[in-house]
This record gives sequence, structure tokens and C-alpha cells, in this order.
Amino acid sequence: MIEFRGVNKWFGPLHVLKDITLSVEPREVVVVCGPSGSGKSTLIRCINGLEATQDGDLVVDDKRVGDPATNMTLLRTEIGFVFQQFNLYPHKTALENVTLAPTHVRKTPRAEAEKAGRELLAKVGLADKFNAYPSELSGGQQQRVAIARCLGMRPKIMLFDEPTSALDPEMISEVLDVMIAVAEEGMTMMVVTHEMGFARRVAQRVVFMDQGAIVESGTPEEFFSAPRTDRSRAFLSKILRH
Amino acid sequence: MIEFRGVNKWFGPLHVLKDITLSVEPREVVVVCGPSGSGKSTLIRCINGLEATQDGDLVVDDKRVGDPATNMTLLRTEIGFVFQQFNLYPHKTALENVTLAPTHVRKTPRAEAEKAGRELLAKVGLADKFNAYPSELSGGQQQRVAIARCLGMRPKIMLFDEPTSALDPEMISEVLDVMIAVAEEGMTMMVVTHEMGFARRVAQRVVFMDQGAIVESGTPEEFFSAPRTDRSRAFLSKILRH
Amino acid sequence: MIWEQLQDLIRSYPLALRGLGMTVMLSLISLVLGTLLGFGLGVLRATGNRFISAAIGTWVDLIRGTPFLVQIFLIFFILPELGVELDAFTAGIIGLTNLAACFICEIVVAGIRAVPKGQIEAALASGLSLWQRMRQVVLPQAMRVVLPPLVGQYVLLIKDSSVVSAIGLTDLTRVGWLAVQRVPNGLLVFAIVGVGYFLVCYPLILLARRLERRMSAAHGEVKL
Amino acid sequence: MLENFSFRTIVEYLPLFGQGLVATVWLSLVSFVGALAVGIVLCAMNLQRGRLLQAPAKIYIDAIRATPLLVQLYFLYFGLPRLGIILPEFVVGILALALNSGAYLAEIIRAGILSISRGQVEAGVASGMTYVQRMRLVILPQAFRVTIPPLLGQAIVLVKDSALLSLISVAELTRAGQLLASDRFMPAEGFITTAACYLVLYYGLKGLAGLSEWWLGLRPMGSRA
Amino acid sequence: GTLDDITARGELRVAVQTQGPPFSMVDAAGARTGSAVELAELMATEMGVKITFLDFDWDGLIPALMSGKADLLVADMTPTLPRAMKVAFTKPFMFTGSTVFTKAGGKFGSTESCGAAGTKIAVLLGATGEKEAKKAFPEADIKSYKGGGPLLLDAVNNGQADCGVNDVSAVKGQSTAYPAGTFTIMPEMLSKEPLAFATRYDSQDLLIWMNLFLDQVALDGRLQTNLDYWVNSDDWKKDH
Ligand SMILES: Nc1ncnc2c1ncn2[C@@H]1O[C@H](COP(=O)(O)OP(=O)(O)OP(=O)(O)O)[C@@H](O)[C@H]1O
Ligand SMILES: Nc1ncnc2c1ncn2[C@@H]1O[C@H](COP(=O)(O)OP(=O)(O)OP(=O)(O)O)[C@@H](O)[C@H]1O
Ligand SMILES: [Mg+2]
Ligand SMILES: [Mg+2]
Repeated sequence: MIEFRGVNKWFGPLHVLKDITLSVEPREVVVVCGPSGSGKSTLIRCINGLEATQDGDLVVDDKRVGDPATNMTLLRTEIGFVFQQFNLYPHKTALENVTLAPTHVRKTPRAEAEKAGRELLAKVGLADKFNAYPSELSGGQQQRVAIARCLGMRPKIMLFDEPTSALDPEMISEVLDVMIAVAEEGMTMMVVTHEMGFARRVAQRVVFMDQGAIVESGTPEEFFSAPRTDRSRAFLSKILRH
Repeated sequence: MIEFRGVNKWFGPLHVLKDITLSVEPREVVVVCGPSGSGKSTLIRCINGLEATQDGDLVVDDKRVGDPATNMTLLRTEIGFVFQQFNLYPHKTALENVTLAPTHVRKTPRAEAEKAGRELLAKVGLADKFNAYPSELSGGQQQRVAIARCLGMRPKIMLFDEPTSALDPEMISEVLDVMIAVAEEGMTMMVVTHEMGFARRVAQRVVFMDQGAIVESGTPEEFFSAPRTDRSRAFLSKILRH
Repeated sequence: MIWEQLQDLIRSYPLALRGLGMTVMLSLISLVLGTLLGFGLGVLRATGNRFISAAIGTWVDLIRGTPFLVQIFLIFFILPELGVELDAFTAGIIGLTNLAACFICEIVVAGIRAVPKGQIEAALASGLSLWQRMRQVVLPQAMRVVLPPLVGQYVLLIKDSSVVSAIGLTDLTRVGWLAVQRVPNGLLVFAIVGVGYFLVCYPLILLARRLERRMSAAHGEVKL
Repeated sequence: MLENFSFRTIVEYLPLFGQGLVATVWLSLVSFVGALAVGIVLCAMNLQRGRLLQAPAKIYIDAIRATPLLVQLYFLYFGLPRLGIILPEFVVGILALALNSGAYLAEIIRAGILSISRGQVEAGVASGMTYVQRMRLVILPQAFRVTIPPLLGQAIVLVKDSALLSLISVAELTRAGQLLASDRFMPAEGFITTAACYLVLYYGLKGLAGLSEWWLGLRPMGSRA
Repeated sequence: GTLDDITARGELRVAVQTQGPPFSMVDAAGARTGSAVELAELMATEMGVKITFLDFDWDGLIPALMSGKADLLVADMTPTLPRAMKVAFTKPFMFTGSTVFTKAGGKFGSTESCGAAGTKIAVLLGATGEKEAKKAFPEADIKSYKGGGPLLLDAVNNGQADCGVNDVSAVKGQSTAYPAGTFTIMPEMLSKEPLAFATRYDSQDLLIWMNLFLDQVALDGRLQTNLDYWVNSDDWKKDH
């Protein structure tokens, strides 16, 4: 479904992605972790073309990303992306946030899109917030709207970039619960997160990055119980200690 | 050292602090936790007068806060305050951030202030960052400078408002380590945090707030092992689950 | 003597009203056109390719960097040599519209740049096309930043419209010049002209201030 | 008018344009310094909580913004003598420009100060600084950086506004163009040369703005949070 | 030729100055009037076409003629030789000269007294008076104003200038707006100079026609009547 083959990327002189090779199968859930600045965000942002790669092949849903022949706008409709800072449209209500892309991109009739939007919002537990504006919602609620917004496009893949790290601690679980539900329905997912409980529960694979390279990759059990490199051990000790 | 007696506060119609009675002894470390919006920040911001109370008595270091006879500027020099967003002065280097208040408020001679500043920065593990500007420092480093900046005024009390919640997970421990060191030197501290490991390790008391009121207060052992109210149980289950 | 002069001035109120009418008319037409054009240029400049963006930038610099009087003269007196014959009113409208568009373009660009990058990325990620991103996501949010300075710019442009009198349009300022011939009291005459402009501009200033307060209330203003 | 465009005559008048340029530059410079002073005072008044100082500043700023500079200029030029104050034209001109631009600068400075995040103010308060210390050590240095681009924008406006001083017989750049137009009947030459001179000043100031931003870029600002 | 154009158009386009009484001005009702304006109207009548006035400041007057917006320029303009390099002047329609005026009762009582070093002398930018004043009073401080003769009177009246130098007929005409005896107008002239209308050199036919027109109206006395009413007396003041 997603395949990196020897992908490299530079920001000016900075080599942020080093020879990345990684493939994600349909219905697989992959968690990406690693220290700050290690290139996790860059990695998943490349998948829907928010960042351009400079070397290597990146094939998503059988289409080559960055190939002029690929219609990126079309490909993006197949990929949901959830941001750390939610990025809801502040001038639209929760329901409008969810229906905007379906009506304008998929050209779904408004009535139909609204019906689907209501169902999605109910599914993420916000049946009573259809007409609330983002500023009237808590962080956890906003992030759930953001997930519903992605689901509204019926994507084949969902990408999450630290979806819970801007949240107050008590709101983290409500978002994780929604993500777990989505994973259990069989969505292909790549999730940048430090929530190791989530990784243990639904991930088939954990990928550990450091300084732009994939240092280690394995099942959650392997990774948490027997990290193979010093760097991953040091990292785990820091984030699991408190 | 800090004594709330029946303190009330409103933001317009919103009753944010309800009849707070709480006293903190010298050298005591008190952790404040509770859901978002429960009034934790407001509570500690009242102590150095960043917010005004409307009812009740608040006595800090034997002076009544909000009393026209109290020189608040002077009282504030005795109270260090560490913010969630660090709030370092972006136009000053790390060392200048630490020496600014001592030279201008305490009128410490520059050379002396700089010497003390260097020692403090070394103490928080930033001996090599004297001349770095805040934007050149990671979040964890910035927060450690912010703590050094408070210590530079040799305060009698230190207040922390979620000092680690804006940090990347691997940076949290470096800040907590510094806070633990400060606590172990016998500083009087009030810390709003959800880092329960920190609470367990150094707090004499944990205060749980909900909807503007202190719902529960006790030693960390009591609080974590046997929370007495449903609200604190629900809260703990959420923040400890993942 | 002042009293007589005042009476003399009051007697020529039809002329003054005509001047006020001309100022309002010129400003109204060219501000509407200039706003439309300015938004178009601003969007092009913020999203267009480098070449278009640089071309618009150069034009805006040329217009901002030279006196408006010179621009008006070039339009009215030099364009005819290139075969474009314009009457004074049209030339005035064109000059003022162009000036307005250039200033508004800069305001719009700043507004678009103030929209957080995450908003554009969110729109990109859900597959909205360039036009949909602009129309649905960026412009509505940019308006919050654009509106207060836009209204402030209107006030400046209304005052700049007086320059157009140099090509023979009888606007408020020119009525002042005409009146000074008969009532040689510059202070009095131009104080009255000032009141005329004040009547047109002040409501706009109040509007700009209201908008600004609304926007900054939404962002939480700083207490010092 | 264009087919006989006479560069030779422009060259002949160049010394005059040079003098005009110099006059415009120094008139603008002095006026701008004055405007800064006016702006800072007005802004300080405007930021006070009490109405007593705030109201006059607000009224003044509105009155200036709502009326044309020309009217203000005449108000001073014809009005001051009635009060028995007779000043040289260029002083009146500088005064008018400073009082006019000052009102705009006051708003720019205020916006700059208000753009400083609340956390900065609170950090100052919490470390026991007085109002003046906070302003001097924390807020103004940061606000200054934010305001440089709009300040230079206002400087560009002021330079062009100084053309109005030719109305009260102050010899400056515009005047040089008018002389060429009326002595030799060469309006195209006169106005285009004048425009070119203003353009030089404009790009100069723009370059200065760019330079100051680059200079600020050297000193990092803005925390990562 | 231009005359054919005018006939074909049925319209004579004349550039006049917005403010320059008594030659060109606007009356209380907003209608354009004045000595030069009436002469231009007379020309249009003789041509059998209607007339359109384009009014400008001094700055706009010359470009209007040169760009072809106007067929001719009718103002109190002195045909200097450098100017004649660019436009074609008619025969003079009258002679005038620059004169000195001061505030009555002040310490500047004569033309000579204005020559003292540092005396502030108000003149109109680009007008002949500016050059004459510089020539006659090399020691004085010459201030050039833009915007019309009444400003000079105002400046002298307010004390911003000690003396003014301007066209004698303009001074006489404009000072009537003040209470009688406000100004002292010196009897002697700094210079004697002609006033003429102008057109473009490529309108030779119009130039010849205008010269003929001036000869005609001079012969039949219509020119004198006009000048007597507007320039040589205050008669027009009573009617306006
Ligand atoms: N647009 C950009 N221009 C230049 N450098 C960039 C850009 N975006 C990211 N970087 C740099 O690339 C590196 C990797 O960044 P990235 O955001 O992918 O890290 P990350 O692993 O997501 O870190 P975090 O946990 O802090 O989000 C960092 O050093 C970062 O500073
Ligand atoms: N300046 C203010 N004006 C009005 N209401 C405010 C203000 N500051 C805080 N509040 C409100 O007061 C309540 C308590 O806020 P406070 O910031 O103390 O909560 P908190 O417990 O610190 O929450 P968090 O964990 O999100 O920081 C909230 O409902 C908040 O919206
Ligand atoms: Mg990241
Ligand atoms: Mg808080």
C-alpha cells in the first residue's frame, strides 16, 4: 500500500531522510517513534506529498508520488492526514469541517454529505457538537473532529502525526479510543506517536527512527521488551520512565 | 508560607476558585492536579498576584496578597514562577535571561550576577549554552533556563504551571530532574503537573481540583493507591492508563 | 469680517456639495474596482508562479514609489500619445483604482501569509484544488487580518483622491482652491474642506477600529 | 510630449534636482525624527488605562487620520500667525509632517507593543519588575523589531507627503520638476525626472527595510514553543 | 488643419487656469468667468462653434495644450523666449507688469525698502514676478508660492512675507476681496511685459486666425471694453 525504496530527502544541507526503505501492507498499522527532529513528521508528510522527496521511489496505492504523471490531488483524496495541531478550519462548524471536502472534491450532494458527516461525528462521540465551531471545542474534541473529517473522504490510508501530543492528559484517551476503533475496522495506518499503550494494542509494527534513518523495526513486543540498539534503549528509558 | 483562607474568584460570571482553603508549609512540595479548566493555573497565579482574588484571605510569606499595604513587586521577587510556555525573553541570551532581574530588580552588580548566573546554568546542565538565544535551544533546554532564571532571584517559593506539558516526551525527564534537585534542596514548591512519577518522588502532598474546588488532598501514596472520590478516580484512570 | 466671509462661503454651498459629490463618487467607484483588482492581484501574487509574483511586485513598487500626481499626469497627458484618449473622470478613476489595487494587493498578500501553514496543509491533504483552497479555507481566514487595514487604507485613498483635481475635476479640495479666490481666508476655507473630509472619513475610521477590536478580542489582547 | 523628450534639458536641470533631492531627504529625516517623538508620546498616552490621557490622544489621532495633510498644513501655516507665532516655512512644514506622521506612528507602535505575547509581560511581572522596567527591558526591545517594517513604510509615505511643502514655498524635489515644467514648458521631462528621484528614495528606504530585517534575522527571535 | 478639426468637432477646447482672477475664475454659483474666459467665448462665437473649458492648475495647463487635450491656452501668461521654444504664442493681447505690494501702514513703504537684505518677498512659482523679484531684490529672501495670487496677498496680510511681487492687474483685482486700504500697491512697475495666448506650432492655421482675431477685437474696441471691465477697474467686483 505504501512503499519507500531508498528514499532520501534534504532540507538544504540537512539530510533529514536517509535511505529509507519501508513497506506498509494494506490493513497494517505501523507506529513510528523516535527522538525529536529524527524525521518522523517528514517521513509521513512525504507520503501524501506535503514534502517532496529528492531521491528514491515512493509508491502509494500503486501510484508513484512526485511523478508528474501522478495526479497528486486525486491521490491525496485517498489518504487521510491528522495533524498534531488539529488544523480544523476555524471559520467552519464541526459538521462543515467534515463535509467540506466531500462536497467540493468528491462532489457528493450536500444532503448526502451531511448525513454521512453526522454519522461520522456521532461515531467519534460528538453527536451533540455538529454546529459547534472549533474554538468552542476542547482539544480532544477538535482532534476527534479532525479524524472524522479525514474519514469523511473514505480514505484507503490514514496518517497521524503525533495526534495526541498537543492534548491535555485526560483527553488523550478519548482520541486514542477513536484511533483504535478506526484501526480495528481494518484501515491502513501510519501513526507517529509516543503513546506506547496504543502501539502495544493495535500496531503490527513499530519503526524507530533516529537522525533521519530507520534504526530498528519490529513487532511491539520485540521492540519494547528487547530493543536491539543502544539508541532505542536510551529513548525508551526516557519516555517510559515517568 | 502560603495560606489560602476561603478564597473565591470569578471571571465575570464564571466561578473559577470556590472557597479554597489550603496551607503550604516552608520546605513543603505540593503537587496540584485535576482536569483541564478546573482552575489549577488560576490557583497558583493568584499566589504572586498575576490574578486578583475577590474574596477570602491569601497570605504569602506573612504578607497579604491584594492588600494595598503589601508591596507586590517586592513580594514577587520572593516567588519564582515557571510557565508552561517558558516565556524566556527571546531577545536575550540564556545568561542575560538569568541575570536580567537580579541586576535590575535586586541591583546586584553585573559581574556578581553573571557569576551567579553561570553557576545556575551549569547547575541545570547548560554550562555550554550561556550565549545561546532561546530560539537556538530545545524546549527542554529553554525550560531549564527558565528555572535557572527564577532561581537567580533566590526566591523563597517556586511555583510551576505545567512545566513539562509543552515538551517533547524525551525532554520531560531532563526538566523533571532539575525540579527534583531544587525540591531536594528544600525549596517551598507548588507544582501544577500531571507527571505522577514526580509527585510520587518529591511531593509531600497532592491536591486534586475539579471545577474550581479542592476535591481531595493527601499524601501521594494515599492519593494514587486509594483516591477517595469518584472524580479523582476517573481522572487518575484516564491519565494513568496509557 | 470672518462672519461675512463665512456667509459668502455658505452662499456657494451648491459648489461645495458638487465637490463633495465628486470626491465621494470618485472614491466609491475606484475603491470598489480597486478592491476587486487588489484582491485578484494579491491572490495571484501569493500563489502565482515566481515570474507573475515578481512582475506584480515590481508594478506595486513603481506605483507606491512615485507621487500619485505624476501617475495621474502620465495617464491623462501621456497615454493619449499612445493612442489612449481618456476624459478626466475616467483617467481619475483609472489612476485611483490602480493606486488602490496596489496598496490593497499588499494588504491581501499579508493576510494570506498570516493564515497558518497548517490550514493550507489540511486543505491540501484533503485534496482541495488551488481555487477551492483559496475560496474555502484561505481567504475567509485571511479576511480577519485584511479587514482592519483595508478600511484604514480606504481612508488614505479617499484623501489621495484630491490629487485628481489636478486634471480638472472639481472635487472637494478644488472647491477649496476656488473659494480662496473670492474669500481670501485660507484658514477658514480649508478648515471647512477639512470638515468635509472628516465627515466622509471618520465613519470609516470608526469602522476600522471596531473591526480591529473584534479581531484582537478574538485573539485575546495583552494587558500591560 | 514624448517624441521631443529632451534628456539634454534634464541634464541641465540636474543640479536643481540634486538640491531638491537633498532638501527632500533632510526635511523628511527631521520630520520623521519629530514624528517618532510625537508618536511615542501619543502611544504612551493611548496605552494608559485612565481616560484623562487616553481620550485626548485618541481624538488627536482620529482628527489627523480623518483630514488631509493639506488641510493640516494650511491650518498651521495660516493659523499660527493668527496666534502671533511666525515661523519660517520649512519649520511649519516639518511641524506639519511630524504632527501628521506622528499620529500614524503612534498606531504602528501601539500595534507593535500589543503584539508582544502576554507571557512575556507576565514573566516580567513575576520576576518583580516595575512597569517601567518591563517596558524598557522586555517589551520595547521586542516591539521595536516588530515595528521596523511598518515604520519604514510610514517613512516612505512621509517622503512623498513632503512634496506638499512646495505649496508653502519650501524648495524641494517636486519644486524642481515644476520649475522645469513652467520655465521650459517641458512637463514630461519635469515630472518623469521627479518621479525617478522619488523612486530612488523609495528603493533606498525599501533596501533599508530589507537590511534591517536581515540584521534582525541575525539575532534570533521568537521561542520555539 | 486644426481649424478644420475644430469646425468638424463643433467645439473649441480651451485650457484655463482654475484660479487667476480677473482673467479666469469661478463665480459664486460655480460658473467659469473672467477676462480671458470671455475673450475665449468670443472666439468660439466668431468660429461658430461651442466652447469647452478645461480648467487646471498652472502645472496642468501646459501639458493640456501640448498633449492636444486643448486647442489653445488662455491665461495671463507671459510669452518668454524659452517657453516659445515649445509653444506658439499669439500677439500680446495686453501689456502689464509686475508690481510690488505691501501691507498698508507697515515699515515697507516703497519699492526700494523691499530690497533690504533679508526682506521676505512672496512671489508665485514660475510666474514672471518670480524672476523680476530675484532681479530687482537680489538681497531679499524670495519665497515662491504655488496655487494662485490670492495666496500671496494672504501671506503678506498674515505677515509670512513682507512684500509681494505679482502681476499688477492680478494684484489690483485680487486685493479687492480685502477691506479697502489693507494693502499698499506701489505705483511703479518692476517690468513691463506682454500677456499672450498660446497654441501649438502644428496649429499654424489657428495661430494665424487668433492673431487676426486679436487685431479685429482691438480695432472694433471689444478688447478694450473687456479689459476696462475686468482688468483696469473694479467694475466686475460689483457684479460678482
Ligand atoms: N521546512 C523545513 N525546513 C528546514 N528544515 C526542516 C523543515 N522541516 C523540518 N526540518 C528539520 O528536519 C529535521 C526533521 O524534522 P521532523 O519534523 O521530521 O522531525 P520529527 O521527528 O517529526 O520531530 P518532532 O518529534 O519534533 O516533531 C529537523 O531537524 C527539523 O529541524
Ligand atoms: N482571563 C480569563 N478570563 C476568563 N476566563 C478565564 C480566564 N483564564 C481562565 N479562565 C477560565 O477559568 C477556568 C479555569 O482556568 P485555568 O486556566 O485555571 O484552568 P486549569 O486547571 O489551569 O486548566 P489547564 O489544565 O487547561 O491549564 C477555565 O474555565 C478557563 O476557561
Ligand atoms: Mg514531528
Ligand atoms: Mg493551566
